[in-house]
Amino acid sequence: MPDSSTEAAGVAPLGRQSALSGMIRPGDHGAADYRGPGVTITERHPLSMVQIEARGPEVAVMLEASNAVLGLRPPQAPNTSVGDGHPRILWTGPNRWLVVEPESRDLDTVLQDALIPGGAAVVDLGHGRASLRLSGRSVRQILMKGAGLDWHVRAFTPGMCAQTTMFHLPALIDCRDESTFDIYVARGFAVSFLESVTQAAAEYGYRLG
Amino acid sequence: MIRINCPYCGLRGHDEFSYIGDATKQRPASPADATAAEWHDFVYIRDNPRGPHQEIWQHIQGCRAFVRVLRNTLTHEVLATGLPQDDLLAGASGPAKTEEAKTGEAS
Amino acid sequence: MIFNRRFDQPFRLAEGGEIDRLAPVSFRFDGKTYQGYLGDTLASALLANGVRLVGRSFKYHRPRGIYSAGPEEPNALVELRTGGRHEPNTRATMIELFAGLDARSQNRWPNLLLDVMQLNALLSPVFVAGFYYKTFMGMPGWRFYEHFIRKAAGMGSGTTLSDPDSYDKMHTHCDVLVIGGGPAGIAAALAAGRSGARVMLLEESDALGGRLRSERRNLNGEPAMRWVRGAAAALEALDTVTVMTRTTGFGYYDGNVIAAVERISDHLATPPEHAVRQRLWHIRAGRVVIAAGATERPLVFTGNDRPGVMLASAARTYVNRFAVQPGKAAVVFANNDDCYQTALDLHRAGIEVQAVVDSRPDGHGAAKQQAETAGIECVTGAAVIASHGYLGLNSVDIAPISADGLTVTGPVWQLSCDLLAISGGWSPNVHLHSHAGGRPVYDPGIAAFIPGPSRQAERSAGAGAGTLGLADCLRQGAEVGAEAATLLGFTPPAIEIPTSDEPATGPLKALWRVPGPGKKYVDLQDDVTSSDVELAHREGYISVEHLKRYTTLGMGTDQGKTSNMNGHAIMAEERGDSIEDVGTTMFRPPYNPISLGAIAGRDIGMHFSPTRRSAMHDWHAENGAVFVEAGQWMRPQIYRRDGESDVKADMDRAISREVTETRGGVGMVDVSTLGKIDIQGPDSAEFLNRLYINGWKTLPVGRARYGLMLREDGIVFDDGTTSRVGENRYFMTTTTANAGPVMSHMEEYLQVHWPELNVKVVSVTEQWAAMALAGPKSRDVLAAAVEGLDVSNEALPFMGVRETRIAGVKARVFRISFSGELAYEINVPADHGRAVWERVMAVGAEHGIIPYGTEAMAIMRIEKGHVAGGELDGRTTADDLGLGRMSSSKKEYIGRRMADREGFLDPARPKFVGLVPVDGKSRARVGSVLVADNTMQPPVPMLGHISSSAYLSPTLGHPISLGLVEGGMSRVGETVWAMFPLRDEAIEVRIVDPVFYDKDGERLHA
Amino acid sequence: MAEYSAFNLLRNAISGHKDWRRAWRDPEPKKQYDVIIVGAGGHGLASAFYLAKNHGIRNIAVLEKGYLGGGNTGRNTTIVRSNYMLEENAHFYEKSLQLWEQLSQELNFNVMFSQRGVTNLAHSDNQMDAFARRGNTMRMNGIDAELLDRAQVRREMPYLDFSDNARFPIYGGLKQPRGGTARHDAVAWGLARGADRLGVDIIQNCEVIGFKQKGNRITAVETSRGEIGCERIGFAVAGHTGHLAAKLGMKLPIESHVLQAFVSEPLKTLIDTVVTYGAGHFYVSQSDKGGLVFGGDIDMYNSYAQRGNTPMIEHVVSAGLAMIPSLSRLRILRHWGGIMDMSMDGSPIIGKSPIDNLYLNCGWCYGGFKATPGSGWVFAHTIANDQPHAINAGLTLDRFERGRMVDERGAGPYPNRH
Repeated sequence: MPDSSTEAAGVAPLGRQSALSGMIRPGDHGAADYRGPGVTITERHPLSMVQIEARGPEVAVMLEASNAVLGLRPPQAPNTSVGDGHPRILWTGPNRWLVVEPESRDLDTVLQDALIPGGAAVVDLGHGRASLRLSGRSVRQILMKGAGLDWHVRAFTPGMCAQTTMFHLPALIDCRDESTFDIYVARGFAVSFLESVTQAAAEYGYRLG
Repeated sequence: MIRINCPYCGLRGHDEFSYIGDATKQRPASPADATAAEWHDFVYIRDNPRGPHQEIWQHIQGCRAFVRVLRNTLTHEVLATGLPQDDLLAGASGPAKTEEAKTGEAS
Repeated sequence: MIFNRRFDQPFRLAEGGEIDRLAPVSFRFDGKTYQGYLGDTLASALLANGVRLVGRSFKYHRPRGIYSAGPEEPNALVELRTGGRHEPNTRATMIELFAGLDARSQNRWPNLLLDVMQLNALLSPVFVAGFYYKTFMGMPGWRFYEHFIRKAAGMGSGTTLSDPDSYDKMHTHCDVLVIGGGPAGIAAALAAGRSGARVMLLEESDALGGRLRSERRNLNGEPAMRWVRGAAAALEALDTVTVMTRTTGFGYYDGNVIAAVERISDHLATPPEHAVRQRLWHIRAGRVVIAAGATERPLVFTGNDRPGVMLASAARTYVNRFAVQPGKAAVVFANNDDCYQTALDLHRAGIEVQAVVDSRPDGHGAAKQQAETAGIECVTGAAVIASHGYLGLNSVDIAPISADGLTVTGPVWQLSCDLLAISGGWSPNVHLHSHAGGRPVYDPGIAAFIPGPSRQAERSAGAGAGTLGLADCLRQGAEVGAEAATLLGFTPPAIEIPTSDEPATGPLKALWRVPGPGKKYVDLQDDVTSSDVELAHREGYISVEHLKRYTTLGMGTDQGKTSNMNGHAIMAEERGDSIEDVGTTMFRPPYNPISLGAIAGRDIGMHFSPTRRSAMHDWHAENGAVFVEAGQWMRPQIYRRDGESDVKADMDRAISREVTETRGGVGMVDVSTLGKIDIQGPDSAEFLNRLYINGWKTLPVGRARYGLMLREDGIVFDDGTTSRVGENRYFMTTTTANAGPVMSHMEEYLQVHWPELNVKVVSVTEQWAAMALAGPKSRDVLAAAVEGLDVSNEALPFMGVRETRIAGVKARVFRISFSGELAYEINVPADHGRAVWERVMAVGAEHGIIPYGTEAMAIMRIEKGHVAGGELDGRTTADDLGLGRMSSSKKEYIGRRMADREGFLDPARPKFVGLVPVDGKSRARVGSVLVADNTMQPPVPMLGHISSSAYLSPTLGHPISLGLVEGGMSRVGETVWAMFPLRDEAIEVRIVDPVFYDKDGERLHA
Repeated sequence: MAEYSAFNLLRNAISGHKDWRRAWRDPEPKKQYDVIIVGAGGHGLASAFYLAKNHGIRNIAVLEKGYLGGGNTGRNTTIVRSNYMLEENAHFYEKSLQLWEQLSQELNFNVMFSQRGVTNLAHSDNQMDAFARRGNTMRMNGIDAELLDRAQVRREMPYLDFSDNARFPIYGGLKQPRGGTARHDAVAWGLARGADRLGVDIIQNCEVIGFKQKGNRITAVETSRGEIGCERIGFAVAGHTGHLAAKLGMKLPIESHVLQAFVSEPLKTLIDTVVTYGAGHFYVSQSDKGGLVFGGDIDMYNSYAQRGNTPMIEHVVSAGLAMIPSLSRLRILRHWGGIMDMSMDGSPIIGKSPIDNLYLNCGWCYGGFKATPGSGWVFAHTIANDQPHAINAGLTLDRFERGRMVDERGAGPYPNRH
């Protein structure tokens, strides 16, 4: 919430500028066939992303507190994710999760207030990562080009997420439905990553926007 | 590609990991009391066997966990994995077994 | 038929074959235009046109023709395509014909017919194995002779043009991977595929079928290819099965990972738009069925290399699959039953078969009978002992040989022929099994090595396992495919095995060397003869590895596919040992040569390594920044103003301007690339205390401290400031270069060595955009930018940390300084980075704010005497850098106990100092070596070196340097010489205090 | 035995090469030797050769578990150079380079030592500075070095990527003109023949199984061909030193890692020098047969497997194409791995051991091939005199205890960073 001094100085609060601003050229590119582009690439922005982590006895406390404040319990199984996106919670490491939602509130503060008393660590990563959503019939081919996990429709199903290298960058990949994936990469690499994804997608045709 | 069973993430290619080294080296628990020879041993001396070797890898591109790996250095076969404090030769292994890891490479 | 231009192709049969006669294709070879059909290979099309001479051998430049019909081809190598797509050493037998194909012969001058280098052949008595080891030792030295030898060596030529095509990579997983789409592979894929397992079947050529494409065989009473097409359709119908043609599984690596190359566009003139040329596949398989087939061996006799001599299986391929006569009059020579089938197929194709020469004392069974019934003359107990012809075969000498194959036992007779089809038996392709760690074992029954016990989850089937009969191949393929699925927990249904009409065959009898004088080629490409093998034996190079290396046996582009077995067997005969005892060389990947482009995929050019951009990147670009790479980050080095170019004088002017205007007013630099780590938990202070050499327990909230960390061996690792931002929360910064390593270092100690510490760490480098505001007017600018924060010296003292807002954005302000000026670092969430940067620039405009780059930043830190990359070179200690006083003796920290070793305490260790030219103007370059005397001759004792230099300190008006010198600060005032012999420079420099600027820190604290 | 010469080659050509004799004998092991060298690779053979030639010790056996030259001698990328910065390395490698310059004549065996120059490319100002320091230090030590700017590199190697598409632009390079390549197998064979001619017994297919010790001395070696007595013993087994040392209860500051090497199909001469990429791990030269011989970094984990894995293969090839894009359509013919004994500071260990009559020659990391003659020369000196020569005095086993590491890269006790 902008404080009054800003208003007084006549300065509008600054909006967020994504790492990919100006880089997404809306339209169809590459070799799409009569079915249209094989994949649609959109940027998800602005997002709130907050990492929560606890140790030992703090964990149970944190899970309860998360449930209370988010209405959602962080998933116990490694490499799984829960939630419809408002928020979605992704497992990112032992006793560590990433809470993600479209920016609408100060999620960092909400979680700090709720979880820090129980000993958890809460870290705002909302600006540290860029996120692309890839969807379409060729999306798994693009994952196969970039990363070595088993992307078969039988093997990597909705509700699974994984951290791996994709096009030589660390990436967090979240399967939303059979042909939709959210991918998170470090903000600074976003442009390089988008270039790699679009190159890989060119043979199937891709839609940006 | 060596495929390493991360106790959390399941079977992953070794290119997701960073190799740390000999897992049998214990850092002196009481640094001031350790002799120069003990420090030398910890920092410089390696077991380096031809055959099963306990070593530490970090799943640096994944969950960032440090993983103890028992691997045959002659064949590159991974014989067991666990948490850093596990003694894999004793047959003990980490609490988080691979069964709960659903997203590994293995289908 | 209007399309049938048969008469342009004098050796093309009127009917049959898999070629598309409705699709004639014209192509060029050595500048001449020919015609073939879609479905041809370059080799079959050349043969159809009667072109027999296609290449020259490596050493003697012997005329060579087409020898095989597959990847084992040693002779018919051409340069394919032109310009950036130029590709040497391409096997004509593997090139699918396309319209406009342009190929040239290679390793000849001036042309194929008249190669002057064939004079080498006259000197062949000298050019035996290893001749160069025995000579060229004297003056004028090897480098002189080498020049001429290298001119003659090599095969095709490379290009210096860039490849216009692109490449790609894919990773996939499957349960059962079947490599090889011949009868065994098809059966295996069907058996495994019907179990529901995820199956992949790789086939190197353009279609399934393997040898069945080349043989006149029936399955279930119908032409075998009908069964193949049915099986292909059945596989296609299974949605868990993927069949990939034009795909070679070339390497079997750890973890049951198979690497394969898919040739997507090589059969086309150029790849279609957006398509790639080749794709590298990484296939992680549950189990692998290797059904890679076998390679036919030649026979080793005098003159066995002439154009017209061809593997019998290849001759059958040409007549059956391509409808091409590889000759008009043929002799067939073999040590096994293959010769009769070959003779029959050639006969049916209208080729006059002069004789079948079977080296076995008596021929065997049904096959021979069939041949004789067809009126073909069959001679047993005899051998072809020589061939004749200049640029191609025109006759052969035949003689009876003894039962042991060692001597000629009767009169020689000659037969005219232009085709000699030979077979020495079949060698299973055990390469992949061997890559997987398997050790092939010798099977005397087929006189070849077959796969041994498996070391990974693989099993061979079919000819690749040494199973040579068609019915057996099909049965074994199905069995091994079913077994693979079963082992993975699937339940494969039984599949129907078709019945074959293949006649029973008798055993072969090994014949490794045919008797008779003259050159008998074992390795055709490298011109290794049987006498070279004998010489290697005589000289003691008797292990197969010595033999290979001494004679170059098997070292050609065909990787010894047709030569290794014969060469090793001849060595065994020479040694009097069994073939098992002699063994075979290791098969190393790749199975076939693979393009570098496919292996690199898209990771070339700008994509060799990804780049990283800060949130302010675009602003920098729009404002004249010249970028420089720093650990993948693109950082502004300087900002050019209108009219400035990147010539050195302009760059120097810009650097000086940025320093002067910052020191005189205010400047801002993007420091987003510094590593940033968020540290939380009750044990955070204890953890920092162990990480850094200085103490952390007393640091209050809202304060920053400079810290230095060591490696466990006592050498300086990294430095940076860490701030206490909460009761149990700290914010660490690292150098740009060590951001990743420091993070891993901390995680390692927390997870491996000190799991008892309750500390959570996370990298927040990317979360925060960071900018350093420096200069005497920086406070004024900051005051104008922040909202509701008192930035006075009292309220925000040096090393103070505050949270505030800038234009409504949450920001952290650190009063720290790298430049030596009054300075602040502002961190804001990265998506606000550019806007906040712009805001600060806007409010700073009235104070004359400028952006500055890494060059100006470096000069200011040198003026201030801060250590950085040049000093933190992984060999220096805290003491060396004058930072030893930071270390706390009251606690234990990483590296402490290794830092008191004798070598660390040696007074001769070079230590950190400043240096200025005695003449006040000479520039002592970085990398200069410091010595006491500039007149000594090498080896000169060295005192140290210059680690950083400002070639002109704009602040001091003369060059300054930092360095390490023996004696360190105890030598202040002395002069030494900065030597730069690489540029013939010697500059006398005076040792001074490394802090050139504001020694008392008045500006920092102002 | 016939001298190797052009004249003898011609004479033998006339007689069908029937008169050439074995290049080295195949002797039965004797009961006792003055010196046993374990390992008939380049280093072991060179040690025996110089022990016999320089120190007059002739009763020497070189024991080899397989065939001679079958380890790293036959698995490297054949590069020879002496462009080292640190005192302890510089003089040693320079001595080695000087021995290379006369090796073919000394052995009467052409090892095809080709001084075509070795250039390391630099891709940043910092790298240029580091090269300047190295080059200046070399020059002050009397070793040849030249600092090339971008234009000079371009003149010498126009096939490198000087385009705007280069991810890491070339700033310049450090060249050692006297560096180059040699025919690796020939080095082993020439040394074997040379040592054999001085009476050294080279015993192949003779695996060391254990040791007999008396007090702090080794009295005999137990081998697959029986027990063999010795006065002094030297190990020159590269990646397998730790394995042998373990039989004596010794542990070493060494990790064994696999380093891959690659060769392309043969081509007409394209690259007439040795060049290394400074922004990724890649180095390349062209063999006299025409194959591009190239390599990169180790595979990063302990290994004795003599074979490597795909991630490093792809990295090396990508780096190669980043440096020379026109190689894209060339084909790789073979790749293989050698076992590097990576020491804790990246420099070799050559000198005495804690056991009185045992000498160690190990820890060569990537540097073993070029060190071959120098290593043999100083190891022979060390064994003969029971003390190191001045030029290997800094390369001792105890330097880690003393805090006198010889760390050219400044990477610390992490072998996969050297």
